[in-house]
Amino acid sequence: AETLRLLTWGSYAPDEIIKLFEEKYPDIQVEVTFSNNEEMVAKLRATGGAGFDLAQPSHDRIYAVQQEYGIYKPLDLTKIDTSVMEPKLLEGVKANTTIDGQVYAVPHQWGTSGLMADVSKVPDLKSWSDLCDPQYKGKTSMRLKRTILLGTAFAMGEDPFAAYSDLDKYQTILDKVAEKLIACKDNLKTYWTGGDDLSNLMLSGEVVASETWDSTAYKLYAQNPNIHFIPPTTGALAWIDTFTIPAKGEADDAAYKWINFVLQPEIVKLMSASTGSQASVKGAKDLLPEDKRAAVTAAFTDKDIDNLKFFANIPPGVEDMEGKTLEKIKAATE
Amino acid sequence: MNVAAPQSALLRTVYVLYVVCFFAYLAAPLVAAGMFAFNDSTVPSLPWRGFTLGWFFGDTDPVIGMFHDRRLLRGLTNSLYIGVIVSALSVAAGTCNAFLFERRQFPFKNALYILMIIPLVIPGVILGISILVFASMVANNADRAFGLDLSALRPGTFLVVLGQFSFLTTITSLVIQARLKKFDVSLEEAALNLGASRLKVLATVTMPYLMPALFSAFVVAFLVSFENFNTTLMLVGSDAPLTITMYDRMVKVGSTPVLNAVSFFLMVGSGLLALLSVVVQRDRPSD
Amino acid sequence: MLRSDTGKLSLILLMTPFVLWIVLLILLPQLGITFVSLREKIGPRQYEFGFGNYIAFIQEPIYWNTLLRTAWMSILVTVMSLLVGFPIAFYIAKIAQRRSRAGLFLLCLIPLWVSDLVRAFGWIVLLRETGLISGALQYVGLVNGPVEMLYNDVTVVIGLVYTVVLFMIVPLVSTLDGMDNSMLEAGYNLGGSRLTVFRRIIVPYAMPGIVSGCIIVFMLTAGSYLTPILLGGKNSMWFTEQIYDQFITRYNWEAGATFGVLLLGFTSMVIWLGLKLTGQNLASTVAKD
Amino acid sequence: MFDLECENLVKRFGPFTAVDGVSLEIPSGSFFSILGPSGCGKTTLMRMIAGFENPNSGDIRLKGKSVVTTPPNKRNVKMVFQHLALFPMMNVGENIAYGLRCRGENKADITAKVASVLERISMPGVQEKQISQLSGGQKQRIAIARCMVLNPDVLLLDEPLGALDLKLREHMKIELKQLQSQFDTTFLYITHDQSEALVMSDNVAVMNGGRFEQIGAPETLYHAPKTAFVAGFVGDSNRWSGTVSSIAGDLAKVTVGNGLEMVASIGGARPQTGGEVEVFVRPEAMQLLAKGAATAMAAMNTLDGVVDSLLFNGAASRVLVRTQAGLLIEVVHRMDAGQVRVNPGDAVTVGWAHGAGLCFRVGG
Amino acid sequence: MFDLECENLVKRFGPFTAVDGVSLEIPSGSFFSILGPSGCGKTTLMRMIAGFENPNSGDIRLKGKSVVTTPPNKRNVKMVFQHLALFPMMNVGENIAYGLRCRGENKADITAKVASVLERISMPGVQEKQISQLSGGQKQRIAIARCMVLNPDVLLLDEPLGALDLKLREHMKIELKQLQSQFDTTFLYITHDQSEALVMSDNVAVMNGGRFEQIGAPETLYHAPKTAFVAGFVGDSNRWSGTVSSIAGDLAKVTVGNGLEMVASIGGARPQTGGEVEVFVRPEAMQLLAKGAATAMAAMNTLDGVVDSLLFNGAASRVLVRTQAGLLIEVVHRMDAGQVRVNPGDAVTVGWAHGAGLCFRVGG
Ligand SMILES: Nc1ncnc2c1ncn2[C@@H]1O[C@H](COP(=O)(O)OP(=O)(O)OP(=O)(O)O)[C@@H](O)[C@H]1O
Ligand SMILES: Nc1ncnc2c1ncn2[C@@H]1O[C@H](COP(=O)(O)OP(=O)(O)OP(=O)(O)O)[C@@H](O)[C@H]1O
Ligand SMILES: NCCCCNCCCN
Ligand SMILES: [Mg+2]
Ligand SMILES: [Mg+2]
Repeated sequence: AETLRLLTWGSYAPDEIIKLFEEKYPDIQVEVTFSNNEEMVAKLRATGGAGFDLAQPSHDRIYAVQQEYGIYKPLDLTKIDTSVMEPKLLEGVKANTTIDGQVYAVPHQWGTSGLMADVSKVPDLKSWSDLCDPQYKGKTSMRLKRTILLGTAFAMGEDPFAAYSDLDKYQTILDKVAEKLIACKDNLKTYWTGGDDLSNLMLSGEVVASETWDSTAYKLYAQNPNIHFIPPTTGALAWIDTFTIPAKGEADDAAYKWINFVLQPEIVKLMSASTGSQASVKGAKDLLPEDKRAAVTAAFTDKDIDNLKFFANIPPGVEDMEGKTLEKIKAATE
Repeated sequence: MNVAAPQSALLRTVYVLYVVCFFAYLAAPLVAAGMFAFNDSTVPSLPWRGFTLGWFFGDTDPVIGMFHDRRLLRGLTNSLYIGVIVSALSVAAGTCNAFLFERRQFPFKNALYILMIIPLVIPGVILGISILVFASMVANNADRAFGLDLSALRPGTFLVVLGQFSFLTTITSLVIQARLKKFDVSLEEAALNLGASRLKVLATVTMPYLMPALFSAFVVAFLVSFENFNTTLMLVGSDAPLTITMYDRMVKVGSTPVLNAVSFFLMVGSGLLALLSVVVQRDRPSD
Repeated sequence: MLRSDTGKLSLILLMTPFVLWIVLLILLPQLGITFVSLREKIGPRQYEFGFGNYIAFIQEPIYWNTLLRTAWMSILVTVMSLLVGFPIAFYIAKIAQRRSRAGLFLLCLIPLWVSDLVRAFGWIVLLRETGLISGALQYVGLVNGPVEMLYNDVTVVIGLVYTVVLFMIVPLVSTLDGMDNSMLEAGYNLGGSRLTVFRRIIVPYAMPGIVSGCIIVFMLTAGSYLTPILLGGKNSMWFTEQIYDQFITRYNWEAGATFGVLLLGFTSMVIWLGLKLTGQNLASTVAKD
Repeated sequence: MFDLECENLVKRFGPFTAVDGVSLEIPSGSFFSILGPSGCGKTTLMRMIAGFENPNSGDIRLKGKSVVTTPPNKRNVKMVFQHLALFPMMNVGENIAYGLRCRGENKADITAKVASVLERISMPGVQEKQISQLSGGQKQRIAIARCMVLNPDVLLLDEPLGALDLKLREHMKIELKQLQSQFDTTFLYITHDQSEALVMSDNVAVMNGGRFEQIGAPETLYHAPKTAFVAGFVGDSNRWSGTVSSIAGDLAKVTVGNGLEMVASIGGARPQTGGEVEVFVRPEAMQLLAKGAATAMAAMNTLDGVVDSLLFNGAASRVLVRTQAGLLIEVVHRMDAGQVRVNPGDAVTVGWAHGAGLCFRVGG
Repeated sequence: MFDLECENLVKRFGPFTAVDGVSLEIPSGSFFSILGPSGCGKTTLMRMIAGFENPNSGDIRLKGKSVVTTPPNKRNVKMVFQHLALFPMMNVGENIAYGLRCRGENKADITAKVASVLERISMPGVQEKQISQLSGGQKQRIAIARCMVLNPDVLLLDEPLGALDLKLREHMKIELKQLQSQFDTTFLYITHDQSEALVMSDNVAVMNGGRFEQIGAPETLYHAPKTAFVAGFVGDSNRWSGTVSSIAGDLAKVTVGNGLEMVASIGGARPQTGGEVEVFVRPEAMQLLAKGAATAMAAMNTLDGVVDSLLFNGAASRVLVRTQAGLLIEVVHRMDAGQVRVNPGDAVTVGWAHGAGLCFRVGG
C-alpha cells in the first residue's frame, strides 16, 4: 500500500480522521510526524524536500523559504476542490505564496494567537504586557517563539510588520522587545512548548494567564468555563496553517486526496473538534462543535475580528534577527 | 573482617543508609513515571484519581492507551527495527575490531586504537550533526554533479542507523575485546593441534567462548540504540523511533499519562532484557 | 610464504570495517562540519570562506556565556558524580558481600533501562508543583502551598548527576575491584590511619578509574540535551541547545557546525587538560576494560 | 620473655571454625613457622595477630601486653603479604617511607632510615625505582624492608616465597634466614612447604584443620612425629595401612594389606592388638639388599620385590620397588660411586630396622 | 629410527634469537626432556615442532618426514599445554572426542575410543563431567588422554606440572613416567625444574640462551656436566671462582677468592695456568670432619671453618659452614643416627676428594 507521510501540527491529524481516511482509501496508509513551523522547514531543508508527502507550515513561512531552499513543490490547483474554501483566505494565502506564477500553498485551518486567563483569578488581562504584571509572578507563561515578539512589539506601540521593509528599524524594535521580555522573564513560570503542555499548566492551576493559540483556549473553555481566550487590545495575531507539498514528496495523489478529504464538512467538524480552530472553508463557524462555537463567541466581538493582525510574510533575514533575539531572551538570567 | 568497611557500627550504619538513599534516588523518577501510568486522570500529576489500565489498553477518547495509539506503536516498531539492525551491525564490526586489536600487530596500532575509542567521547549531538552535514554534502554534490538522487543520505532510517552505529561500535568493540582478552589463545592452538581447521577452531572454540560477550554487546547496543536521542534527533526522517515520537508528543502536544504507560512498558522490557543478559553471562561455567 | 599471505589478507579483511567506520562516519564528517563552519552566508544561496562564524561567536556574549556555563555546570556535575558515586562504587567493589555485588551493580544500571526522556519525565512528574514531592510535603504538613522544584539549576544538576552517575560508578567499580584488599591491609599494618589509607592508597590506586569516569561523565554532560532543557525550563541554557536551535529552528547550519566544532574542541581541551594534570592517557583509562 | 603469645585463639566463620583453640609462644629473636596444608587456617591465625580479624575467644599478647582490642594500625607487628602488597603507585623509596610517614617522622630521618634499611638488604640506592622494575626476589626484600624499617616486635610472613620460581625460592630460603638473624627480630612464618619450614625455623608448629598437631624443633617433627598427620606431612614417607597383630614393648607387629608383616615403633597413642594402624617408613631409612641377602637378619623388616624404575635425582635419587603384592616402595638409593647399581627388573630385597618405622592408631 | 628429529633450528623474533641452531633426535618410545631456565627458548622450540611458529631455518622431521611446511593441524604431534588448554565449554567426553571428530571418525568409533582411553588413564566413566569439576591432577590426565586418543607420533608436554601444588607435583612426576611407559609413545617434555627432568627422562637436553648445552642421560648430566652452566643448573653445587695455579693431568690446582687452594678435575675445555675458572663441588660429595682431623689426607681438599647454621630438611639436610675467609659452603649432612652432631659455632673441617670437584674455564 502507498504511504502518506504527513508533517504537521499536533492535533491536526487525529486518529479518528486517519481511520476514516484509510477506510475510504484502503490502499493508503497515513503516517504522521508532529512538528512546528521552524522544524518543518528545518526538516525539509535537511532532507532537501524529501521524506514527507504533505506539510502544513503557516502561510508566512513559505515564500522566503521556497526562494532560498526550494523545498516545496508547486500545487496543482486543479486537483484541489478550492470551491469549498473561504475565498478571502484562499486568495490571501495564494497571494502570499505565489512564486513565478506558481502557487505553493492553500489554506487549511486558521486562528489567532492571543491571551488566555482564568478569569476567576485574573479578571482583567488585556494586553500582551499584562503577562509581566508582578501580581501574577510565577503564574504566567508564554511560548518563546516569534509570536510573543510581535505581540509585545504591538503592545509597545510599534508596528513590526511595517518595519519588515526597514530591517534596521526592525532591529531596534526587537531590541526593545527583548529588553522588555528579559525583564519579564522572572515573572513567568515557564515557557510552554505545545498545546497540551499549556493545557496541563492551565488546568492544574500552575499557570493562570498565558499567551496562547485561540484553539487551545477554546478547548480549555469546555473543561473549565473560567478559562477564556482574550484578544489583546492591540489585536490578536492571525495565522493560517496551510497545505504544501514537499519538493520530493512521493505520494502527491494521496496528498491531494487528504486535502480534499479533510475539507469535507463532516471531517472539518471532527478536525475542529480536535484542533479547536476554524477551518478555512465557507461557513466554518457553523461547523465548529457547540462548545467551541460558544467559546469563540465569548472571546471575539466583531470589533476584535476587525482588529486582527495577519502575520506578514517573513522576508529573508528576519528569521535570523528574531532567532537571535529569542536566544538572547532565553540566555538572559536574572 | 573486611578492612575496607568502616569498623565502627555507627559509621557502618550511616554508610549503608547512604547506599540505600542512593538507590532510592535512582529509583525515584522511574517509580514516579511508572506510577502515573495507572492514574485515572488525563494529566500525569497528583491528585491520585484511582487505578486504571486505560493508559495501556483504553481505546476511547480521551483515554487512548498505548496499545491503541498508532503513532506510539509505529515508533516502537521503528525503534525495534532500528535497534536490531544497528546492534547486529555494530556487534559484527565490534567483533572484527576486537580481533584486529587483540590479535594483530600493525603499524600505528596505538594511534588507531585511540581513534577507536574516540567516538565514545564525542558528544552525540556532534556525531549527529556531523553525519547529517557530511551525508548532505555528498548527496548534494551527487545531485549537482550527476543528477543522482541519493535519498538514503537524507535524514531517515538509514542515517539514523549510521549515526547510532558510529558510537555503538566503540561500545561493542570494548565489550567483546574485554572478553577476547581473557581468552587463552592456547585453546585455539590446542584445537589446531588436535587437527581442527582454522574455521573449525573459530566455530567450535573461539566463537562459543565469545558468545556471552556477543550477546551482551548486542543487548547493550540494543538498549542504547533504543533510548538514544541526541544523535537520532538530528538524523531522523519520517520514520521516527519511539524516543523521538515521545519527545515530539511531549513538547509539541503535551505530556499525557500514555507517555507514563510507555515509560513503564519500556522499563519492564529493558529490565527483562538486562536481566536476561546477566543470566546468560552467568550460566557459563567457562569463566 | 603462503601463510603470511593469508595473514595479510585476513588483516586487510579485519581492517576494512574499522577503516570504513572511522573514516566515513567519524573523520570525514568531522572534516565536513569544519568545512561548513568555515562557510559564511552572505546572501540567499551565496557563501564565502572565512572565519566569520567564529568571529560571530566571539562577538556574541550569549554564545560564549552559554558555552562557559555548560562547561562550568558539566564540571560541577562531574565533581558531584564523583562525590556521590565513589562511596557507592567502593561499597559495591569492596564492602558488599560477594553474592550481592552483581545485584547491586545491576541496580546501578537501572537508569540505563530507560531513555533520557523517560528519566527527565520522571523527574518532572516528581518535582513539578503538582508532583509527588510537593504533594508529599503538603501532606506531611511541611509546607502549606504547592512548591515548584522544577526549572532551576539545582534541579538540572540533580537530574544530570542522575543520568550520568552510573558512568562514574562502572569504571570505578572495575578499578576498585582490581585492588587487592591486602593493599589496604598493608596500609593499616604499616601504621596508616583511615584517612592516610584513603588518601595515599585508595585514591591513587583508583586514579585511572576516576579519570576515566570523569572523562565520560564530563563528555556526556556537556553533550546532553534533554535533561537540561526539560528540567531547566525557562532558565536552561545549554550549549547543545544552541546547536539544535541553529540546526532545527534557525536552519543555520553554518553557525550550528561552528558551534559543534567549538563544543568538541572545547571539551577535548578540558579532557586533555585533565589527563595532563593527572598524568593519565586515554587508552589507559577509558578503554581500560 | 616472649615477643608473641597466643592463648586459646578461636575464630569462627559462621558455623565453620577456621582456627580452633590455638596457643603459641614465640621467644624473642626466634624464627617460628606454621606449617600446614591449604585451608588449615594459617592465614586466619596470622590475620588475627595482625588485627585484621577479631578472635571469637582467646588472647593475643605482644611483649606481654594484650592487643586484642588494639586496632591493626596501632599494633607493632608488621606483615609481609603473600603477594607482597607493595604499593604499585609509589616508588621503592615511598613504599618504604610509607610507615614512617604515617608515624609522622621528619623528612630527614625518613630519608636516612630508608637509605639505611636498603643498605641492610643489600639494595642501596634503589629508592627511585618503580616497583614494576624489580625482580621477584628484589620485591621480596623490599617488602621485608618496608616492615623492618619500622622496628616491629614481630614480623609476620604469609607464604612469601609462594610466587617465586624454583631456583629463586631455594635461594631466598637461605637469604630469609640470614636476614632474620641479621635484623635479630622475631619472625612468624607461614608456609605449606615443609622444606621451607624445616630449613629456616627454630621451631615449627604443624597445623591441621584449625588446630596445632605438634610444635617442635624441625628435627623433632621429622624424627619423632606425634601424630600420623605430622608423620605424613613432614618429609616423604612410604605409608601403608594395616592391623596390629601383636605388641611388644614399644614395637608393634603390623600386617599390611596383602599379608606382609612388619615391625614398627609405636608413635602417639598405643593401638590395641587387632586395631587398625598406619605405618610410615622414610625412604632414607630403607636399604636395598641383594635378593634374599639378609632375610633372617634380626631387628630388620625385609620385603622382596623387583625394581620398577629408577628415579634419578642426584643426591635425592630413589628406587621404586614393586613387591609381589603390587605395593610400590620408594627407597633412597644414591646412584654414584660405591653403591650397588640396580636396574629395572632386578629382583631385590628392601630392608629397614624395626625402629625405623612408626605406626599410628587410625582415628586416634 | 627417530620419531622426531630437529636439525639446526633457528628462530628469531626481530633482532632477538630465541632458538639458536638446535638439533635433536628422539628415538621411538623414549622420554626426552628439555631443561632450561625461564626464557631460554624451550617453549619456542616446542611451538616450532607443533607448527605454531615457523623456523627461520633448519628442519623438523617426524618419523623421517620433514614437516616444516605442514600446517599445525596436519602434524601428528600432539601437545599438552602449560595450562592444559582444556575446552571449558565442552565436557570431558567432548574434549577427548574433539580431535577424533576433526578427523571425521564415526560416532560409534569415537565413543569406544574415548571410553578406552579414559580406562587407560584410570578415569573410566567421567565423560559427562564438566572440566571445572575436575581436580588439578585429573585435568592433567584428561589433557594427556585428549592427545593420546589420537595416537600421536610424539607427545609434547610444556611444563605441565607447573600449575600443580607441591605434593601433587611429586606424585604426578611418577604417574607421568608410568603413563609414558604404558602408552609407549615418545614424550618430549619441557621443564625448568631439574628434578622433574632427572626423575622422568631417558634423555635430557639442557638448554640455555637458545642453544643446547648438553644432551645426555640424567646421570651423565649430573655426574659429568660438560659446561659450567650444566654443572650449575643440574643439581645443587657449591660454586667458586678462582685462578688455575697449576695443572697436573686431569686435575687442576685452583686458588679461589681468598687464597684458598683446592684441586679439582677439569671439565670441558682445558684451562691454562693462570686462567680463570669456576669450581663446582656437590654438597653430597663433601664431608664434615672434626677440626684439623685429616688435614694431611692425600687426594683430599680440606677447608677449615665454623658451622654457620644447620639447614635441617630430613634426608636432604645441609650444614652451612663459613670459612675464615667468609666463604659459605653447603655440605650434605644427615642429622640422624650415627652421624656426628654439629652445632652452630662448632669449628669443623670440610673435606672432599680431589676428583669430586669440577672446574670449567670461564667464558669457554
Ligand atoms: N572471611 C571468611 N569467611 C568464611 N570463611 C573463611 C574466611 N576466611 C577464611 N575462611 C575459611 O577458613 C579456612 C582457613 O582459611 P585460611 O585462609 O586461614 O587458610 P590457609 O591455611 O591460609 O590456606 P592457604 O595455604 O591456602 O593460604 C578456609 O577453609 C577458608 O575457606
Ligand atoms: N612472539 C614473540 N615475540 C618476541 N619475543 C618472543 C616471542 N615469544 C617468545 N619470545 C622471547 O623468546 C624467548 C624465549 O621464550 P620461550 O617462551 O621459548 O621461553 P621458555 O624457555 O619457554 O621460558 P619459560 O620457562 O618462562 O616458559 C624469551 O626471551 C621471550 O621473551
Ligand atoms: N494545536 C495546533 C495549533 C497550530 C497553531 N499554528 C500556529 C502558527 C503560529 N505561527
Ligand atoms: Mg593462606
Ligand atoms: Mg615456556
